[in-house]
Amino acid sequence: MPPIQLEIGNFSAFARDRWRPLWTRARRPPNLPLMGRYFAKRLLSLIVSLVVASWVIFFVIEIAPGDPASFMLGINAQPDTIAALRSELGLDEGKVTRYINWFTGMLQGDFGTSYTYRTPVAQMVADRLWVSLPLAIYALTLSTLIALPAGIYAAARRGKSGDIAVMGATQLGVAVPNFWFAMMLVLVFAINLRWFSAGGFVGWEAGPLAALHSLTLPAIALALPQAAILARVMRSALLDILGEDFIRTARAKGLSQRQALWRHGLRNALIPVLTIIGLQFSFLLAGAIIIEQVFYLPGLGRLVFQAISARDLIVVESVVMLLVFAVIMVNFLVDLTYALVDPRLRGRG
Amino acid sequence: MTRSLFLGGVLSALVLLAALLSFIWTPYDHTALNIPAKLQAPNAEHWLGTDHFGRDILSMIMVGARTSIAVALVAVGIGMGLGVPLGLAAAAKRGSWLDEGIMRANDLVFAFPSLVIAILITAILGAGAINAIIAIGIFNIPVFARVTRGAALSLWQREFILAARVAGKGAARISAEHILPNVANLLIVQGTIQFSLGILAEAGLSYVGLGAQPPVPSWGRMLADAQTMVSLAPHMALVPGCAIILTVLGLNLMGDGLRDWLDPKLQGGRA
Amino acid sequence: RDTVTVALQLEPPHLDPTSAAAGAIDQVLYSNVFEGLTRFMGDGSVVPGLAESWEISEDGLTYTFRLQDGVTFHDGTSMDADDVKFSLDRARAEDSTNAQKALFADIASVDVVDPLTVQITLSQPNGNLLFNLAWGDAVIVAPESIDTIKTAPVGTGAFTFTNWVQGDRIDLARNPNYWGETPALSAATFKFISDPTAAFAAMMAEDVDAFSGFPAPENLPQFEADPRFQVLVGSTEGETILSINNKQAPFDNPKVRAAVAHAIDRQAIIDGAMFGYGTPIGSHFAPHNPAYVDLTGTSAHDPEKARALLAEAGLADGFTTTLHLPPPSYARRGGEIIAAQLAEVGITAEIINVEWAQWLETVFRGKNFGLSIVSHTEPMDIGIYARPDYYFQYDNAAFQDLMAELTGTTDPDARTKMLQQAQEIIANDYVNGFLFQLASLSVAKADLQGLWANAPTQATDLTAVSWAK
Amino acid sequence: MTLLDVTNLSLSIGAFPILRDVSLSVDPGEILAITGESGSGKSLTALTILRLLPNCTRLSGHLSLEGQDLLALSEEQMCDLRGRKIGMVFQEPMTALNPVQSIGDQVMETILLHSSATRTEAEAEARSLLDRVGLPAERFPLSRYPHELSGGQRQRVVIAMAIAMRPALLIADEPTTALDVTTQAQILDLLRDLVRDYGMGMIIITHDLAVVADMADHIVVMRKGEVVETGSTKQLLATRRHPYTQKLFAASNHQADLPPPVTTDPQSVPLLEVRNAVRDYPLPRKRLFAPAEHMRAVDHVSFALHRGERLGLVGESGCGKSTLTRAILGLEPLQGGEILLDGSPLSGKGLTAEQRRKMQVVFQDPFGSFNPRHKVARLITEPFHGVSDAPTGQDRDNRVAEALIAVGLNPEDADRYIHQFSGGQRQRIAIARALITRPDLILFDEAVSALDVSVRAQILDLLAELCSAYGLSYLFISHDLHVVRSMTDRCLVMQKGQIVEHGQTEDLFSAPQHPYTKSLIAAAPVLPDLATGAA
Ligand SMILES: Nc1ncnc2c1ncn2[C@@H]1O[C@H](COP(=O)(O)OP(=O)(O)OP(=O)(O)O)[C@@H](O)[C@H]1O
Ligand SMILES: Nc1ncnc2c1ncn2[C@@H]1O[C@H](COP(=O)(O)OP(=O)(O)OP(=O)(O)O)[C@@H](O)[C@H]1O
Ligand SMILES: [Mg+2]
Ligand SMILES: [Mg+2]
Repeated sequence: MPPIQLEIGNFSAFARDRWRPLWTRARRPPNLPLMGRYFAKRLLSLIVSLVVASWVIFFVIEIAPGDPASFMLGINAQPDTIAALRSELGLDEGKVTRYINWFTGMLQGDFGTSYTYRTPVAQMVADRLWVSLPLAIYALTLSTLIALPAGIYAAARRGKSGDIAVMGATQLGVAVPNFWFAMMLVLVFAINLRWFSAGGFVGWEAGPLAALHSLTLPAIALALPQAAILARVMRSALLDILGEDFIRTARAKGLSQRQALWRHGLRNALIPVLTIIGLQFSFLLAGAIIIEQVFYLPGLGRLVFQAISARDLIVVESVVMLLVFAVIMVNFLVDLTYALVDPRLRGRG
Repeated sequence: MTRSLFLGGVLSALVLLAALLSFIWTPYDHTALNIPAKLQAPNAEHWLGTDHFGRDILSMIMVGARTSIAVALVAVGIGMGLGVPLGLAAAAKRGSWLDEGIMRANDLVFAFPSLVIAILITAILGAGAINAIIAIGIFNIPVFARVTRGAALSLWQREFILAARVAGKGAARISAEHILPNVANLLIVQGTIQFSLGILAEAGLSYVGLGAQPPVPSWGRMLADAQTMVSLAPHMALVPGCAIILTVLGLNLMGDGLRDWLDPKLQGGRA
Repeated sequence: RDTVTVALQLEPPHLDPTSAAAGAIDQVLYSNVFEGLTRFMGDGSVVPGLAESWEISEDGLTYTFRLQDGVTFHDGTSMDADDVKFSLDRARAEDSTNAQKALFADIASVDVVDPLTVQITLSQPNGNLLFNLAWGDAVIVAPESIDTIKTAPVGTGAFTFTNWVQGDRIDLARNPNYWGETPALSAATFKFISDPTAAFAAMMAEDVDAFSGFPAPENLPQFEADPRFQVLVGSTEGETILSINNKQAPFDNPKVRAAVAHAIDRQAIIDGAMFGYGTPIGSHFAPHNPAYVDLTGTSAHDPEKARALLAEAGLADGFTTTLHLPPPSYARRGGEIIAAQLAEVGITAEIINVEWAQWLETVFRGKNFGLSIVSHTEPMDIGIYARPDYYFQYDNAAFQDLMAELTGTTDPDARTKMLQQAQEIIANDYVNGFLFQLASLSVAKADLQGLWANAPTQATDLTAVSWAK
Repeated sequence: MTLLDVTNLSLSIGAFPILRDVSLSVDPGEILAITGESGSGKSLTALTILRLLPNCTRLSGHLSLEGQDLLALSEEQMCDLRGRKIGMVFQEPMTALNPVQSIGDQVMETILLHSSATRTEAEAEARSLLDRVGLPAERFPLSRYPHELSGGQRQRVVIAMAIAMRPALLIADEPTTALDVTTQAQILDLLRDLVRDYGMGMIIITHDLAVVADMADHIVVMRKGEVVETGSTKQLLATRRHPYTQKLFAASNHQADLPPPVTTDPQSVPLLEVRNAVRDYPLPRKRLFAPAEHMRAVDHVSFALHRGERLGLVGESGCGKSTLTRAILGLEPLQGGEILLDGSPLSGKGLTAEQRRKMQVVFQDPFGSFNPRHKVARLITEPFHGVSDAPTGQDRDNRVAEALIAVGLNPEDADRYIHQFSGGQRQRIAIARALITRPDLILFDEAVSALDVSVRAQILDLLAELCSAYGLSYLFISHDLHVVRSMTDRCLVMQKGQIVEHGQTEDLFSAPQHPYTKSLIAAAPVLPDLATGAA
């Protein structure tokens, strides 16, 4: 059968339904666990995940070859100097003791002291977060602002030239490596046009506008590939929803295609979109390493990168732990927002 | 959408062809340095120009395709090889501690920042193509486990599975005989997508110097080499960049096309 | 304008020059914030610093330093002989974490004669003492500030430390109470840009006024052609060598080492990896040093000879070894070229890219390598060839005796002769493949003046920097 | 004046003609039923009237509502008309409502869209509508969400939405197919009352001729996109001129020619005996540490089935019929009681190969019960798995051919894939799969529920033939009283996991004892006795 482009997708859903046994159709029970239990369970698995993650992180990172002390002291250092530094850094204690110290410290908000920088890790991370977090939020905002309208537009014009153009663009967006894109952005906008500085971060004390300005190119470099993904998700989620029976019901009430999409489609399509936004946020927080490198931003990613090469293990461990924590928390929050969007998850009892 | 399947297929085939051809022929020896001839723009002798060591970029792109394909392919292989059985097992024992354990472990892997871990892995094991494969492969496992489990769960609800159970077949046998062939389409589609992501990941790792090591050419490393020379010799950045984009584009289009073509939702009932 | 933004490639891990090897600390603080008794000048000469003058006893064992009067630390306390004693004793102490403890090895005691006079007694004569005291690792620090020195350094220099945004920049401000000549700049910012592309972009976009130690030589012609910029090319103390594991077979055979040396085409490496910047060397010695002898002929590029030597060593079919490459581009790029050149004579060098931490672990401490490429940036460091446990494991008693004798010699002519002899010994032994002297490459705005072109030590001395009117 | 007039309506989607020269008309206050087999174009006719069609369709003919030419209207004008002049109720109540909007909002939307009512007015109106369709305010406040309602209640909400503007025409496409018989009767009553109260015209689409006969003033019979017969209900039922109509009615009323039951000795060891079977499903805990609760799907069920006997099991959806089947097949453990096959108990670890050989099953879904990747031969020999003396080679092929011939297929069909067969043929293959081990007992779980009436009639005939040929014993599970009545000798009635009544089929249907059985039988629409008019 040749593919037929359908305006209201319910026909194919319809045709599909035919093959579903009549008597199982009526039984699609929500069967969703009750809210309280749901979140208690989520919370418990969140805690277990974090503890397991901390083991994995600590013991995997500790097997990395290389010694922070000899790295700091360079090639002319004498062995006794290195030993002195190792004991000063607390590196001569056993692994398990160090793990316990690290983990209990973290519970109290103390992430330890960086080996190389000799400053509290918590402080360093907090400083870096002032760059990474706004950057992630900025990029996410950009990507959402671009992607959602594009996805909605494409879904509304399914199969028409507008859809094909948007989808073509997203295919390209997905395929472009973001570091390469960043290189090109710098070449065009910083070096040739000189609209933006080539990188660096002026700091928030220079004023929010100046700070945002200096984050713009990196945010764009991060946002566009993400936007491409998000737009695709938005479109396909909407198309799935547009194929649902209740859209047909809405149309039969007298809503136009567009009204049905806005009033009934969007909110239902939001769940997959929220999931992706959550994933992207965590990705942006951690995944900006290369972009931070290209734009020499003092962000978290670069901190880990430097810490890994300096074998500043405690920093690596703490940042990775923080990132894992962030991902798990974001997922948890996304789950919570599901309940806002979808009453089926709210439950009564 | 046979159009995207066609376009994607052609692009992917081209890359594959270039990689295969490079085993028997490249315009120049891709390892031969010719420093006096460095940084030449594309010309009659060197169709895509030369790099900072005077190597022929076309030859490097061809051999680099080999690296990209090999790394991504093996990484997908690892992901499938481990992820699919895990997903099948989880679905077969739905709701059991095994299922719960596998899914939680999946979530955990997902929660780790992949790039940071990839950098760590290469820091621990040393940079190199093999370790890049491991780093990329690890993150493919949960993807395949999840996709397989999701599809398998709905298959386990189908009556033909019930029929097989009535015939007394065990979970392992049913998974192999009935579930696997029916999730194959989905896995092929996901495989193409992971494959393209693998190519991007390899490029990223090589770009930060953690992928394939010289003298094995790699697109990502070519980009890394090119980065300071963009303004001198833009072709050094444009050529590998376009190679990556076209390959990933091709694979994605192919994946999309395949998905439509093999639409799992339309299976089963339709001729 | 009286402020300047200077970019550097590496950010200091912390701000105590006396307890880490990181050259990045000196890059920012040397001479700007911290000063020693003596100091390096841009041309490499050693001149008085906080010590106004000194006397050396006949036997060369006692140095009496007369300190500058009226010097205060940035915290307002005065700098006197007690501080000098404290600083030097701290550096040489048992539990010291000074990365260059060897500099102070011959010091027997440091004594305060009066507030402005310090006497250093040596256990054996050391002709290098004044030179050693000029190092960044020998600067004078304020005892009261030791606890916070890593984040809030307090020195005596022309600039005071004001702010550090980790990962981004360090700010300095003019020290109004400076004992010497007041600097022209009222404030300075050091920005850290490790990525070479970003370095180029930042310079081009005029985000920074100067880049000291510009990491991408390929971009220099563009800056030279651009009237907005000037390019400063000088020399460094970095002898870039292909280090060879002298204890590992087949490199324990001098013929094999010679074959390696003859297989290398230095000019190709300088052109290919450094885009022409760098001076070929034939031994481990800086060409700008008066005692330098050009020995490049000893290991001229001659693949035929290399193959013949290999055949003589019984390795006509070549062999396989490893080539460990640390991150700098001279190593990574040079390594690719050397691997190709070695391949031509039948030696397969498997490239292993490593980070510094790994390099220190496997190559430097583990001595688990065949070949490696490193630039040895310590000034006057030919003495490392006298240390048989040093990572390339060269063990030559004659050379060791020569070095011991050199340390005890203060007569300049005798020293020159001995140094030349030393250069010849290691060149003829083909201890390592001697490649080139690393160039010091800096880019600055065209009207910025007073920057060091050469890099006798790692420093960005801003005291003489100013903007042309 | 006629309310809706459709003349010579033709429709094609892409290159496929779907509707050909369809003509029908509805008067105010009249109920028109459109009936016909699946795929005959009933739904598309309805959607065409609403003009909710795919883009690339070609439409010709005449379509007018209250004299207004619908085909001449723009999309905006159509939007204005839909919901206001024409209301529509769809088949699937579970998915017809937006899950994230409260029912009040969804009913109000129609009102707000088509009138100038304020929100408060609309709210009051929505409230009275819900009251009207039988969802009283105390139990169903406007703030309820669809997932908190049962299928029948949701269907009432959909109806409330459809009649909110008192449309002149109400179209109901299979409004009760997805519902239980008892609920179905209530919904049909409601629709009938509404039509009467508001003087609406209504088109009801259904494949259930009993419903048609019960409800409609006029009937339109469709087949392959064409109207084959139309007329007033009484007249059409009486005459049934067109052969297709005759066939359809004959099939609906089909009485399989079941051989007389084998008389069995009640003292002999029953082929299958179920004693006090209990099956609990754990429910999710309400609170983290609350004691686990259970849903009892099968509650102390006992019965026996003797060799040669044909036993029926009826009951509403969800009463536990399939659960019981699965327990008998050893697919799920029991929490109490035991099941004996030929006197030997089924172990908790599933059946032995021999027990499996003796007992086979045919499932409901002809499309889902085969692995689409295997060929027929492989599919139907699956029951041989683990059987020690399973035939091999030529023997096996012969058995396959034998089974296929027995169900009226060709031996060559063994080499084809399942998608190459129609639904009816698939169900034959499913029966062949059940027959191949020459079992003593076959369980039919809703084995004909998903089939079209005519196909269903064929399958029932096939079963009757097999009974005469092989003396089959089976347990026949269905919600369709008519089918159970015609296919079984003895019957069990199940309600909420319990057997509430059992007896000889004929007795049970003619003189039901238990109130539940009574209500089931009363709710099931029946075709009027057509014997007089039958050709
Ligand atoms: N979107 C579509 N594209 C192509 N063909 C379609 C489409 N929708 C329906 N059809 C075909 O049109 C014909 C009539 O379909 P329709 O849904 O009207 O049947 P029906 O009589 O309502 O059947 P049922 O009783 O199963 O609901 C069928 O053959 C069907 O396959
Ligand atoms: N796996 C399960 N977990 C929890 N409850 C279940 C499960 N399977 C079935 N149930 C519940 O057990 C009850 C009986 O289900 P069963 O499938 O046996 O009904 P049925 O009579 O076959 O209905 P139908 O006619 O719709 O097929 C229903 O309420 C159902 O929701
Ligand atoms: Mg229909
Ligand atoms: Mg059932």
